[in-house]
Amino acid sequence: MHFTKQVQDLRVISYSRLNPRHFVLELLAPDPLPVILPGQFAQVLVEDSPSTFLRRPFSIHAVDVAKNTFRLLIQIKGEGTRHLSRLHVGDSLNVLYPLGNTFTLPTTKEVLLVGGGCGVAPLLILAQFLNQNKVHPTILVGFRTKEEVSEIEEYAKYGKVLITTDDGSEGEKGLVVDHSIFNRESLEFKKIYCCGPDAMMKAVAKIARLHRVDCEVSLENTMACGFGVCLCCITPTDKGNERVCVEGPVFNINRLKW
Amino acid sequence: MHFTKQVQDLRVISYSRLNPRHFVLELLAPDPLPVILPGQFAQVLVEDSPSTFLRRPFSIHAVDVAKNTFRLLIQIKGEGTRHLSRLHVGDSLNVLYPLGNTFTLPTTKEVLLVGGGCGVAPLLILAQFLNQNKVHPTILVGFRTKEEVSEIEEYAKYGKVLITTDDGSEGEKGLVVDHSIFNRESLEFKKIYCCGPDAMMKAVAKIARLHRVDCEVSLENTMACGFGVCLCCITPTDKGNERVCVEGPVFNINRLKW
Amino acid sequence: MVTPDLSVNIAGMHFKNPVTTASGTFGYGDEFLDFMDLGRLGGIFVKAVTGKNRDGNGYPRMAETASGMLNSVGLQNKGVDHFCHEIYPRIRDFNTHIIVNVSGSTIEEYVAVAERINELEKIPAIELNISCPNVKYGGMAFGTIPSMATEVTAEVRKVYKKVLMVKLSPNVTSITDLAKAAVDGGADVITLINTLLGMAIDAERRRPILSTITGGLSGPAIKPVALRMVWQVHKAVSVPIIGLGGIMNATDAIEFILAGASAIQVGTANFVDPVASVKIAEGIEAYMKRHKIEAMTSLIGALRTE
Amino acid sequence: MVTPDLSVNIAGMHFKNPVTTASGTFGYGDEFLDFMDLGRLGGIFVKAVTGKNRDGNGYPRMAETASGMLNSVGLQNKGVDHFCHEIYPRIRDFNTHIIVNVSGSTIEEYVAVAERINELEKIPAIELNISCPNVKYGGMAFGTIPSMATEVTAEVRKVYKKVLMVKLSPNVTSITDLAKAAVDGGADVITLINTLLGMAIDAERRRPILSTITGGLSGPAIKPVALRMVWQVHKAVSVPIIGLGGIMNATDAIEFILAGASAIQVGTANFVDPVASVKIAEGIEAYMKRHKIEAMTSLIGALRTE
Ligand SMILES: Cc1cc2nc3c(=O)[nH]c(=O)nc-3n(C[C@H](O)[C@H](O)[C@H](O)COP(=O)(O)OP(=O)(O)OC[C@H]3O[C@@H](n4cnc5c(N)ncnc54)[C@H](O)[C@@H]3O)c2cc1C
Ligand SMILES: Cc1cc2nc3c(=O)[nH]c(=O)nc-3n(C[C@H](O)[C@H](O)[C@H](O)COP(=O)(O)OP(=O)(O)OC[C@H]3O[C@@H](n4cnc5c(N)ncnc54)[C@H](O)[C@@H]3O)c2cc1C
Ligand SMILES: Cc1cc2nc3c(=O)[nH]c(=O)nc-3n(C[C@H](O)[C@H](O)[C@H](O)COP(=O)(O)O)c2cc1C
Ligand SMILES: Cc1cc2nc3c(=O)[nH]c(=O)nc-3n(C[C@H](O)[C@H](O)[C@H](O)COP(=O)(O)O)c2cc1C
Ligand code: FES
Ligand code: FES
Repeated sequence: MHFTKQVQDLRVISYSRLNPRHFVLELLAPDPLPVILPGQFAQVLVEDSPSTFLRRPFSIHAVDVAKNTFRLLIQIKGEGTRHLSRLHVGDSLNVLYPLGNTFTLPTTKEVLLVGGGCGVAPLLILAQFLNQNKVHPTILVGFRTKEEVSEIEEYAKYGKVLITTDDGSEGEKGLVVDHSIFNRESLEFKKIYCCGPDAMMKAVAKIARLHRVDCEVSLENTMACGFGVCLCCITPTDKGNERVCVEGPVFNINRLKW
Repeated sequence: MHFTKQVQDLRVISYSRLNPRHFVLELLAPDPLPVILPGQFAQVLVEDSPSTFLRRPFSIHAVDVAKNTFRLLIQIKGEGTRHLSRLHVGDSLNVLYPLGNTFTLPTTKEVLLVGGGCGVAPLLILAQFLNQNKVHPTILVGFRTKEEVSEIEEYAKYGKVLITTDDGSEGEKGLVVDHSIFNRESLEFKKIYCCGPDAMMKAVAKIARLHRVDCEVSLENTMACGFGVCLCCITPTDKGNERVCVEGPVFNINRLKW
Repeated sequence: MVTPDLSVNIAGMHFKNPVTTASGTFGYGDEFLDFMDLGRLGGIFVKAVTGKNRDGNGYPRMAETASGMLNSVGLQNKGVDHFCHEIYPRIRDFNTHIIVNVSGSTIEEYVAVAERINELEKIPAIELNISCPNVKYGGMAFGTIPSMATEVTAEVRKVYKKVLMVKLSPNVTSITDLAKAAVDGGADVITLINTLLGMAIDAERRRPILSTITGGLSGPAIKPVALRMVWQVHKAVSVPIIGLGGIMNATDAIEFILAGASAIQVGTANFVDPVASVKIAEGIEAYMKRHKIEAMTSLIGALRTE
Repeated sequence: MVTPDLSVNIAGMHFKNPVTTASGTFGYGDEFLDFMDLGRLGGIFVKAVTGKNRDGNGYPRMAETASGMLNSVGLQNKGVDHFCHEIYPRIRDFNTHIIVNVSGSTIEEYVAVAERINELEKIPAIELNISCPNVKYGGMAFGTIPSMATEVTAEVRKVYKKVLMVKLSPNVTSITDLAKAAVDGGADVITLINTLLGMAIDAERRRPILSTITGGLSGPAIKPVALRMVWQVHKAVSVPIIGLGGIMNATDAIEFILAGASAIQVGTANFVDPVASVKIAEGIEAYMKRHKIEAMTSLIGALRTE
C-alpha cells in the first residue's frame, strides 16, 4: 500500500459510451495502484489536441484493485473531452493521480449522496467505500432526460437509488433538489455528500443548513497543475484562500463562504 | 477542365508505407480534379498536431484523372509528417491545391530526370507527362540504401531507370552526381530536370552548366501560405526576390543566383 | 428573428461587416479570388506600400512557433509608383473597401506615399504602419516613441484627406500612450496590434532561423496580448479601434469586439485557411442570431466587467 | 566520450546543471518529492515571498490560451515571517540551491524581505521580482521604469549580501534599458522573462475570464519573445542571465542557452508534466553527448550569427 502520486502512462482497457455526451474509460496501471480514496481525482494529459495545453481534471469514478484499474466518467464539454472521447481500447493515456483530499467517513448510517450531470462521477467510488464501512447510502442522481440515465445498476449495488430527470422522462421530474425527499418537514438523513454544478451544490447546501445536516461537497475549479503549486484553483474558506486541488476538492459546507 | 485552386477535404483511399521513412497517400477529390501539372504542389493541413500550426507543402507525385485521385510521396521529417504517417484509409485531409508553376516541356527528346530522397516525388508525374508528349526520359533516382529503393516499377513505365545508393547496396554506389552517366566527356542529355536537397541540385546544376545543358530544378523553401501572399518563401533570381510558391517551385538554373 | 445587422460605421466609413484582412497576409486580394467572393468582406488591407521598391530581407524569412509564426519579410514591395499604376487598376473595383497600408523609414517617405494614395479615388483610407519591427529610426522602432508617433501622424494628416488609421506596435511599455499620441497627431482610427518582436533558434545547427535573427510573431500565441491592448486602448481613447492578433475563428473575433474593437482583421489565419475570413463573418452572424443580437454595434466594447 | 560537464558558475555559485525551476510554478519544491529527486536540479526558485500575508486575487485566476495560460494569482503567500519559520526549516536541506523570489509593493517591503532572507544560511541568493504585472506603483508595473529598477535594486543591494538576481518584466519597450538599470543598481544576475500581460474573454458569457480582467501569459506561446529578450540582454550586459519563458523540453532549454542564458528555469511546463525539469536536464546531457560538447559553458551565448 503506498500513497505516492503517480505520473504514468495508463492503458485504456475498456471504453463505454453511456450516451452521446458521456463515456467511461477504464484505465490499467503498469504498477500496483496507489491507495485511491473517494473524492480524489486525476489530471489527464490530452495529447494531439492543438487547443488543449493543460491537463484536464476528472474525479475517480471507481477503482478495481483486483484488476489494477480505475475508471473515469467523462462528459464531453470542449476540445479536451472531445479528444478523449475518441480514444480506443489499447490507447495509452498519461495520467497524474491520485490528487486531492477525500470525503470523510460519516458518523451516522443515514447517508444521502446527491449528484447531477458528471457530478455523479465520484459518488460511485464513495458508495463502494461506504459499503466497505457498513453504510448503505441513499443515492440520488439527476439527469437531463431518460436517455442520459445510466449506470443505475452500478449504484444500486451499494444503496437505494433515486432518480430525477429535468423533463420527468424517468424518476421524479425536476432538479435533484426538487426531489420529494427534500419536500418534508424533517430530512431522513444525517449526512449529505454532494457533487455537481455549483448552483446545484449551493441549493443542496441550503437544504442541509436548513435541516442542520452535515454536508460535504466536491468543488470544481479551473486548475493548471492539480497538485498544489500554481495557486490557480483557490476557493475562499474560513482559512482564507485554499487550494481546491489539495485542501479540496471536498469541503464541508461549513468551511465555505456560501 | 478548370484551373482554379481548391481548398478541399480529400479522402485517403490508399496508404502505402514504402519503408520506415517514406509513405504514399492517395487522395480522392469530391469534385472533378482541376488540371494538375508536373511540378505543382499541395499544402496539407495537419490536424490534431499541437506543434504543427501551418500547412505542410508536398509535391504532387502522380495524378489519376480516371479515378479522380492524386498521390503524395512523403518523407517523415518532423511532427507534421509523423502525424500524416499515422493516417488511415478513410480519413479525411484538408488540402489546398494545385499550387505553384510547372516544369516546362523540353524541346529535345534527350531528357534526364534526377531525383534524390523525397525529391523523387514530382519526377513521377513529370515522367508521365513527358510520355504523353512522346518523350521517354532517363530517370536517375538516388536513395540512401537498398531498403529505401522504391517505386522503381512505377518510374520504369515511363523511361529507363538508373539507381544510386549511398552505400552501394543497389545500383551504383554514391550520390546521384557520382553516377557514371556524368562521368563522361560529353553528356548524352540535352535537358535535365532535377529535384532533391539543395546541395544535390546545386551539384547537378554545376554539371549542367559545365555541359551547357538546359536544367530546371524544383526548390524547397519555408512556406507559410503557399499561394503567394505572405512573401516568406522568396529566392533571389534575376528578377529580384521571387516567390518559390508562385513563380516557382520550378526554376531554370539560369535564373537562380547559384 | 430578423437577419442581424453586421454593419459598422468607422470614422464615417460604412463597413458591411466587421471582418477585414490584415496587411501583409492577404496580398492585394486577388490571390484569394479562387477561394471566395471578396464582396463578403468588410474590407481588405493590402500589403505595405513604401516610397520605392524594396527587396525585403534575405532568406529564411519564416519560422513556425508554438501556435504562431515569426516573419521577417521586411516590407518587400515594388513602391508606390508601381502600386498606383499596376496594382490599383487591378483591384480598384473589388466590391469591398480597399485600404492601403503605408510604410516608410522616414517621415518624408510616409508623407510622400500618403500623398500619392490620397489621389486614388477608390481608396477610402490608409493605415499608417508605424509598427514594423524591421524598420528602425535612431535604433528604435518608429512606433515605440509617443512623440514620434504624434509627429508622423500629424505630418501625414496634413496631406491625407480621407480616413487616417494608425497601426500600433505591441512592443511598448504603454500601448495607451502610443494610442493617445497617434490620436493627438490626428488619427481617425487606431489599428492594433502588429507583430511582437521574437526570435527562433535551430538548436541543432546552433543558428538563428531567420536571416534577420529576430522577426515578428503572429498567430493565436499573441491573442491574449492583443486582446489586452485593445481593451486598454478602448478605455483610453474615443476613436474607433480595429483589432487583430491571432484571430482564427468567429469566437476570437467576437472577443476583440467585446474588448472594444469596431472591426477586426484576419491575418495569419489566412495562411492556414484561405477562406478563414469569410467563415469568420458567417460565424459572427451565427453568434448574433444565437444570442438574439440585432446590431453588431451593440457588441462593441460590450464586455461585462461589473 | 567522457560524461559532459553540465555545471555552470553563476556569480560565484556552482550549479550542478543549468536547469532550475521558475518561481510560482514549483511551490516550495516539496510538492514534487513524489515525482523526483530534487537533487537532480541545478536549483529551485521558490514562490514569491512578500512582507506580510497576501490572499492574492479572487477566483477565477487562470485561463488557458493557445499554447499557454494566463494567471492572476497575485503573489498569494503567508509573508516572510511564515516563510522563515515554517517553510525554510522544511526545505533548507534539499540537495540543490534554494533561491527565494522576493516581491513587494514598495521599496521598503522589498528591502525588509531581503534583509530577512539574508539571514537564512542555506539560501544563497534571492531573485527580486520587480516584474509582477499584478503589483503596481503609480499606475505602472514597478519593473517598467528603468530608474525605479535601479533604485529598488540598489536599496536591496545595501542590505542583501549574497547573490542578488533581478527578474525583469517583458512588458517594456526596451528590455536592455531595464537590464542595464538593474545592473546599475547592483544586480549580479538578470532573470528574464516574467509573464506577458494578456487577457482572455468568454465570448458566450461576454465576460473576462480572470477576476482581474488581465493576467500574466506564460507557456510556449511566449518563447519567441523570451528568446529574443535573452539574446538582446546578453549582448547588452555582462552579468550572467537566467532565461525562461515557455521552455517545455531540452531543445527549448538549449535555445535559451545559445541565446546567452547561463541557466534556465522551467515554469508552466511543471504543470503539464511534473517531471519536465528532470527530463530537460537529461535531454541537455544527451544533446551534449550527441554534439560532442564537453562543457556546458561552451554553449552559453554560442549562437552562430556570422
Ligand atoms: C476536481 C475536478 C473533478 C472533475 N471531475 C470530472 C468528472 O469526473 N467528469 C467530468 O466529465 N468532468 C469533471 N470535471 C470537469 C472537467 O475537468 C472539465 O469538464 C474538462 O476539463 C473540460 O475540458 P474540455 O477541454 O473538454 O473543455 P474546455 O474547452 O476546456 O471548456 C469547455 C467549457 O467548460 C468549462 N470548463 C472547463 N473546465 C472547467 C472546470 N474545471 N470547471 C468548470 N468549468 C470548466 C469552460 O469554461 C468552457 O465553457 C472535474 C473538474 C474538477 C476541477
Ligand atoms: C514546394 C515543396 C515541395 C515539397 N515536396 C515534398 C514532397 O513531395 N515530399 C516530402 O516528403 N517533402 C516535401 N517537401 C518538404 C516538406 O514540406 C517538409 O519535409 C515538411 O514540411 C516537414 O514537416 P514536418 O512537420 O514533418 O517537419 P518540421 O518539424 O517542420 O521540420 C523538420 C525538419 O525539416 C526541416 N524543414 C521543414 N520544412 C522544410 C522545408 N519546407 N524545406 C526544407 N526543410 C524543411 C526543418 O528545418 C526541420 O529541421 C516539399 C517542400 C516544398 C517547399
Ligand atoms: C507574413 C506577414 C507579413 C506582414 N506584413 C505586414 C505589413 O506589410 N504591414 C503591416 O502593417 N503588418 C504586416 N504584418 C502584420 C499583420 O498585419 C498583423 O498585424 C499581425 O500578423 C498580427 O495579426 P495575426 O496574428 O492575425 O496575423 C504581417 C504579418 C505577417 C505574418
Ligand atoms: C501560476 C504562475 C504563478 C507565478 N508566480 C510567480 C511569482 O510568484 N514570482 C515570479 O517572479 N514569477 C511568477 N510567475 C512567472 C514564472 O516564474 C515565469 O516567469 C513565467 O511563467 C514564464 O515562464 P514559463 O513560460 O516557463 O512559465 C508565475 C507564473 C505562473 C504561471
Ligand atoms: S491547480 Fe494548481 S494549485 Fe490547484
Ligand atoms: S509561401 Fe507565402 S508567398 Fe510563398
